[in-house]
Amino acid sequence: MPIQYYIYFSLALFSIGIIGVLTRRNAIIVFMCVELMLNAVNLLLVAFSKMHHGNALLNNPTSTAGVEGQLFVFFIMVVAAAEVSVGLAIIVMMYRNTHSVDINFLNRLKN
Amino acid sequence: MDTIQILFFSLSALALFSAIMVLVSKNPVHSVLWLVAVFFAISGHYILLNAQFLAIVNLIVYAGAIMVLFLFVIMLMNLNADAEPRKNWMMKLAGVVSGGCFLMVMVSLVRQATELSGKAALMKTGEIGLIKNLGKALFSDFVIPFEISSVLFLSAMVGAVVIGKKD
Amino acid sequence: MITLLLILTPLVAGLIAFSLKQGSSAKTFALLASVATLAIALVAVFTPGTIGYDAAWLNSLGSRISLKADGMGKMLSLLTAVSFPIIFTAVYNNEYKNASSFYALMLLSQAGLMGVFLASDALLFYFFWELALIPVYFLCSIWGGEKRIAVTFKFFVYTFIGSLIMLIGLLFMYLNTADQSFSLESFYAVKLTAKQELVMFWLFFIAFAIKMPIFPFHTWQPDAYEQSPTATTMVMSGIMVKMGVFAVIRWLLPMFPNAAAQSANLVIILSIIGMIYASLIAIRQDDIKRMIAYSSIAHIGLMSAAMFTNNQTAMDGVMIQMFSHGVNVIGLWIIADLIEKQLGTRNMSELGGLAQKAPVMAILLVIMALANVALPLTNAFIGEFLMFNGLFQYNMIMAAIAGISIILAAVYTLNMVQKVIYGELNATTEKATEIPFNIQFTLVIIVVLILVFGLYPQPLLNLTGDSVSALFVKK
Amino acid sequence: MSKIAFLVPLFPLLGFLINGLGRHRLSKSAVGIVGSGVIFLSFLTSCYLFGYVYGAAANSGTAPINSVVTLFNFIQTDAFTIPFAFQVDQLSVLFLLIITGIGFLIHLYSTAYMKDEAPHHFARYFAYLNLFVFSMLLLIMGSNYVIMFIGWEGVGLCSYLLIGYWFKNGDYNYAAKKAFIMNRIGDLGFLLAVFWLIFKLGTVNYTDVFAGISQLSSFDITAITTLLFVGAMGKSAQIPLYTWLPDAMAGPTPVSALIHAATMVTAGIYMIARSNILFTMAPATQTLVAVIGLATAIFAATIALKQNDIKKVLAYSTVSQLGYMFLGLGVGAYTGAVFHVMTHAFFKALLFLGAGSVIHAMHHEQDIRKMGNLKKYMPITHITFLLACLAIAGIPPFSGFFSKDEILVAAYSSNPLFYYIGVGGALMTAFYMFRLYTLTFLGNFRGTHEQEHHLHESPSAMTLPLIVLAVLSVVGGFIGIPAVFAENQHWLQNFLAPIFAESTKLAEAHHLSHSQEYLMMGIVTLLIVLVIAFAVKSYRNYNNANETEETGLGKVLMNKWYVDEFYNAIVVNPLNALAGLLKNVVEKSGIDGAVNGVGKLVAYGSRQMRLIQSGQVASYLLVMVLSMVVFFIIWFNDATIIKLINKIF
Amino acid sequence: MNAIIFSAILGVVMMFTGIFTNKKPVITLTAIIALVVLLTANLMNSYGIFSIQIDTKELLHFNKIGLFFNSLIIGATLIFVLLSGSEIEKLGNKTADYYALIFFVLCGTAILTSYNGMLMLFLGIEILSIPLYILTGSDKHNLKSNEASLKYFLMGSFTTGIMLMGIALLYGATGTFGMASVGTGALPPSSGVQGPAFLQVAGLLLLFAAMCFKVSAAPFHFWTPDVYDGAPSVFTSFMATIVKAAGFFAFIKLFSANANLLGPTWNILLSFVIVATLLAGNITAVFQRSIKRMLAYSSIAQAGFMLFALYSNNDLGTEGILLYTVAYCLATIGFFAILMKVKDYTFDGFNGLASTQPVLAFVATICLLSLAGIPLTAGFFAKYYMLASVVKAGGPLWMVIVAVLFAAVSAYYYFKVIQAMYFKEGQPETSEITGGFKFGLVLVAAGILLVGVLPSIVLNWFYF
Repeated sequence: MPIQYYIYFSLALFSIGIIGVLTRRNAIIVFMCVELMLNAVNLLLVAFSKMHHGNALLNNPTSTAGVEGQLFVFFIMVVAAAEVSVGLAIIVMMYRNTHSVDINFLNRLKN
Repeated sequence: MDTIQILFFSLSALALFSAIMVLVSKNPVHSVLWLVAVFFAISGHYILLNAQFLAIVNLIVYAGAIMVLFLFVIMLMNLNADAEPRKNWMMKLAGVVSGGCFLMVMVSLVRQATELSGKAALMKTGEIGLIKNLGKALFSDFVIPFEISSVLFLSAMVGAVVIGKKD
Repeated sequence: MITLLLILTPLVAGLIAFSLKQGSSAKTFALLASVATLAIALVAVFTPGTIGYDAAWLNSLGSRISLKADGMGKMLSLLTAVSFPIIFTAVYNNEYKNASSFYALMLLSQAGLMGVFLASDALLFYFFWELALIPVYFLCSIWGGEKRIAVTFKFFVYTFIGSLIMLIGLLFMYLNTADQSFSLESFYAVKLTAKQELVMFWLFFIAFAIKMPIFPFHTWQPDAYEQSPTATTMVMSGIMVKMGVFAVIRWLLPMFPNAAAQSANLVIILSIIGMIYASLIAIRQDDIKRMIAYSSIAHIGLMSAAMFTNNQTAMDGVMIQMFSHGVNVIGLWIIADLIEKQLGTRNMSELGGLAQKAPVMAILLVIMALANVALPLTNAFIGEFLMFNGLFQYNMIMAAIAGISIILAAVYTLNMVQKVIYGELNATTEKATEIPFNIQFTLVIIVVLILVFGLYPQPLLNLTGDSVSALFVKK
Repeated sequence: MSKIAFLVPLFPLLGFLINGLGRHRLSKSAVGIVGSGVIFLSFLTSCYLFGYVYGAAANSGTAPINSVVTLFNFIQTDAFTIPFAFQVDQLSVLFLLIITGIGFLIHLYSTAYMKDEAPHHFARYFAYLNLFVFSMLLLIMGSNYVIMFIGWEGVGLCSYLLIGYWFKNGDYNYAAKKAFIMNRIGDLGFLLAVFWLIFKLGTVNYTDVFAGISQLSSFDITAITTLLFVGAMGKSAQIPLYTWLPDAMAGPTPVSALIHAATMVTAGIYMIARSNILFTMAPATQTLVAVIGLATAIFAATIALKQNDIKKVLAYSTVSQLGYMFLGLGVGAYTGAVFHVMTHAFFKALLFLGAGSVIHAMHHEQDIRKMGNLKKYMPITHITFLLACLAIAGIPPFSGFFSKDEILVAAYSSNPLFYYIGVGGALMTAFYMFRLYTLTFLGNFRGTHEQEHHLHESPSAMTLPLIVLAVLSVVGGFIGIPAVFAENQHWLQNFLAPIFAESTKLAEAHHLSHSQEYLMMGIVTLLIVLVIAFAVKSYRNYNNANETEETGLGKVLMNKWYVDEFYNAIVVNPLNALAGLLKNVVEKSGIDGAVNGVGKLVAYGSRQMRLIQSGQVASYLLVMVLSMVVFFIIWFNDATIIKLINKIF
Repeated sequence: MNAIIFSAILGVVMMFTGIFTNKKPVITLTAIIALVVLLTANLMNSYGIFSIQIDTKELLHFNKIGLFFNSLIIGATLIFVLLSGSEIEKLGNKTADYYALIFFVLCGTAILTSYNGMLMLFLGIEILSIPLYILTGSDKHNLKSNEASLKYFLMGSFTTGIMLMGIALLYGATGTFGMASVGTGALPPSSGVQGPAFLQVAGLLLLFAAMCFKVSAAPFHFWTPDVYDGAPSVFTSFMATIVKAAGFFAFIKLFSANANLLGPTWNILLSFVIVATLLAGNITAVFQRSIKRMLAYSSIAQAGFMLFALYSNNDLGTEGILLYTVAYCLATIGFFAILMKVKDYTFDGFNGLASTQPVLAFVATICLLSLAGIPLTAGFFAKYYMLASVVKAGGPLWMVIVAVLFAAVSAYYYFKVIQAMYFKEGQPETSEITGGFKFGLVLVAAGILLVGVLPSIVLNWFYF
């Protein structure tokens, strides 16, 4: 597959994630959109890793080029998991205090 | 158009559609479910790219663990469609427009990127996505970050306890 | 070593004064310390030749603790050293809350001023420049008048902007020195392109112009003088404004002779506008302090114009005038303070007839007023004569226009004299009494200085002659 | 032995210090003795110097006596040196004599005139007087323009102090201030001339300046002399800077005498006479001097015609007489001008002291309409006053005749028109002086009964100076007998010849034929006598009752041509308005406003900026995303942007 | 490596301390000891006396500057705990956990000072950030704290997404996650020197934006005021100084290697960011009524100055950022320590502090003077080096002048506090102040002054 396709696709997903973050007001959905962005990045990384791997293979059949890209994805997932646990804890804490997860209500702090 | 292409486009279409549905669904539970659909589609992509390990992990960690956690929280809070407050059209429009701008700029950029011409992702073949290879790399070259991510988890754990625990 | 002592004595004394519990002992201590400084300054003045001190400081930066007292430096440290005992004596009767802090800050500002006048290292100079400012800021803000906070802050921000802009200039110069050093000589030796020189000139000049102050950077000054406690006002107008003048002569002119020559016309025109402008405003001032403040702006305007005429006589005049103006204006402030303390007003229209109640003060005030209008045989005449002479040789028309300020000076000064000491007594001035002895003493010293240097200015001219000729030999 | 010259100003200075510092301790008589005594000592020293100069002059022939006594270097710079030095020569000793001599008489007179003052004020008064004389002596004796300038400003200061002597009175203070400031305007001119000299010649010493005159271009000379003349205008009360002098009447009367007769106003004459060579080489300035002098002579005379204050009349008369002196200077009759200074010093001092005597007797009533018939009560005053009037009117053989005649004759040879106008002025002088005389001493007494009851002749300390001055007024003219009467008998001219030698050489001499001169003298004298007779007749039976409101020109004259009002309208008020504008508008709203505006702008910006901080996560993120988009746009259009940046900075 | 290992282990130790004891002072004491151990370990590492050597496969690279900087950070944390430890104790009963999180943050900073590739950068930043989300929200019943925490978390994770996208694009363009992926060949299209590397540029810009967010540079600074304001003061102090400094170090390290290859557009972009940061920080700070919020804005403003080091990218800049870190950390930690003792955080709350608490007022003044960059304080040399580095790098003079003018504006709000303390009347309420605390403050002030007079003591140490 031409790499551009993957890039376009990932960017599209990424942008949808951004749009979601910008438009939704439910903190959980916003957070989900962030996860969407991360997944777009993951896919892109895998695609690139395969691209570099493919290029490297042309010169050196035993090349493992591109493995770091996939490992990076792995670490992203690790981090995402950690973030989710903390993030959901924060959202729950917020909900306990305000009984709302609307981020537009978060405006005690301003100016 | 060969099978891979068909699969690629249909998976992409599914992913994009599901992603948009994540945004537009009023009910948070639906959003979660659409997101799971996205993850499945992406896992499909991984399989296409022969990144089997990641495909599995994606399903287990994301679609399985994380999304369940989300769902769990949403259900805990008993959020439903009515919980979503009144819309702010201006804000939404601005969000869509700026997100669109971002996409447009990036896409036009990639279109100009002549260095990418002729480059392609290796489909179906390639060993690096296999568990064996990844594991080898992970425990040799990437052992430091692997160990260090334990600190991350530790802090997340402590954090979840500190924040989540009622006192 | 003497130069170092000149700075250290007030500095250490200031730090000690902070710790003194009783205000009265701080007062005495400060007076003694300032007298000690005066003694050191006298030693310095009578030591022939340029004296200095040099020690390592920031080697990696190329900055040293390097002090140098040539004629001008000696003269200004003498002015500083003379002024402080006078000021302390004059305010001896005043009760300040937290007196020990007050006197400590005063001494610190003296240390800063001394440092400015003696530093021959640009970074050190900059340090002292600020060190002189900060204590004064606190002095004015804590012990000042009603509107003190806003006014002093304006003063502070104004000068702070100036010094920051100067800092850029210092940096640029430093990075262009051959040996990456802050020393005066290295700075003099920097070679810049014409455009760079011009930009640097203005960076430095703005800082100094704010300090002096030159029209149109002067608006902090009347407010600050009005609101500050008078002791501080004396320091500000008597000595601090000389920092700007001094800095121009010590740093600006030798560093950027070409740019100075190029910009001389503009600077001189600004100065002259300022002179006339300030004089006219002084005519309409009813507040005695503000009047003195504007009069001071006019006088400084002449100095700044004279500095840029590139004329040796004018520079001699500036030297003399720095000293004279410092002494004279302190005298005027002492009287202004006294009147305000005694009668509770500074409005000239509410005063009158003080000559009947306080004849000694009246006489002394008249003499100082005469010095303010630069009457011959007062010290100010010598300076103004030489400066106008230089200005005349630079440009006759400008000199003639600037000369109008001589007339205007007579107008506002005599107005002041008339309104304050002449005329009939009124309800306000009825309760006036003769000035206390310590103030008489200080004023008499000032008057003696006025007259002695008015009749025989040669010692001062000889003292500063080397600085002036060095300035012109260099060119 | 001119080394003792420094004593001349030193004595008055000592007197000033003793009286000034000891004013609370010394008794009045001590003060009087010290005050007058020091002047007398000065006078004696001056006499000695005069003798010395006279003797030396006799030995050296026509060469100037150049005896410069340097005390120390006043200002010494690399560019020039200004010595504190005195010059003793014919011109200065002559003035010394006038100043110390008449000054002494005035001091003496003051001891009686001011005896009602409190002791310390009395001492203050004498201190000022001494200082005045000191300043004037410095002015005269200085051997360079800067020392002259010291005295020049010094007399300005002393006039300020003395005019405002009664400092409780606001009007007096105003007058004092006015005198000082108007003088300062002139001083500025003087100062600029000094700078010009330094600029071109690098020296201000008379000898060096006159020697180096060839290095000056004619423009330089014209400019320098014009500027010097501006200085003289201020000091010697010429148009347009004369208005301070009449107002200076606010001071005690002896002070007026001192200012008008011996000191201060003659400074301008002295200065021009001293710089005669410069003026001679600047014909344009000379014409200016002559025209201004003449105009002042006439102008002031017209005003004097209608004044009712005894001192005001005398004051305008002084302005007018000074005009004559400048006319003399302008037409090159330097000796004549100096001569007139001298004779004028005699009779004007006499007139003022006489007036003082009258005022003293009248208990500070100065309005001549309320006097009359004083000759009955004050015979000595009357006689001496009459003699002075005759002298000033120019009746031969009184002193005024000789000096004025000399000037007028010189004016005629320069330009007959000057002569005719000058004669017109002389006639007016005769008229107003005798109007004054008549109203004061003749007719009926028009004051209150109480005043009449107290009328008395003044004490001898006052009358003695009157008598001395009267004698001088009568005979003083004989030191300058014109050539028409006796060839080469003009003692003064011969004495001063060395001073004016250069000028005389340069100026082409016009000589009138003797017959023509006799004719002119005769006609003028006749006319003056007629005018006097007319004046006496007109005012002999003056009565307050039949006084009518002045109209037309009379009113204008009474109001002094509205010059003060005119000055107020074109200089003082606009300046005040400008100052007010600057203070209240430009400074407050303009410059300070701009400074504060920056502060306000920051505060305003702060208020607006913090609104961006809306607290909404979505909007924060929106800005971030948009910024990234902008980053991309900047990066990929960098060429355009760089060009733009370069254009701006 | 010492620092990373020790901080991780000591973090766990702190967790367990909470299990063994409930006495908060003991916990704090343990933390102090642990910090001293950590500092010693790091110092030993930098002097090569006792350093654990692990083959990091070039993922981490330890150099002198990094180790030295890490020491500074740990030292600052030590001072922070010494001065403000008592404040941490006041926050709930999870003191030990907070300290544990602080140690994890230090682990993150240790990684950030030694990372040698995108992976470790990413992990470092996450290890740094996640504990901070928690610390921000640690005042659980305070809605402001909750809000700050959630805002910080949402924006932080969004930025993580942006950053990852940037890294991904860089990886796509260069095929590596190493430091070389930044810069090489990333010349702007106009330069014409090398073929356009669009992907790399795109990645770079996204990474740049993400890093700007972390150091709160405009226009990515919006989180800063809200989060700093909402977070418990004691952690604001921690975040604003230690964490931020580490972020800066990482930022500069990231872009300094190849920044000179980036060309003029890079400079323009950077100067815009700098000016915008100075503007946003300084101008907005002027109007604040709460000192804490003012400090948040001022920290943005300070970041603007620190960005100069990025711009100049020379020796002076590196020295400057070290000095700036020292000066800024000392002053801010000191001032926050005082702020926390005062009940009312508004300017009026400080009225008359000089008369009731002269020592506090004096030290606060020194801190504020240092923040404003007045000579004789450390802050002067910090700003001095920054300006000097830019001038030396030939940066545009207008930018320097703008910076200087904003420094003058900053004097306005800093001096407002001084004015309140010294020139206004009032009876500020303060919590109990111990002699030890005062002593610590005085030491901080002395340190500020000492560095202000002799900055070489810091720099010489840096050069050994």
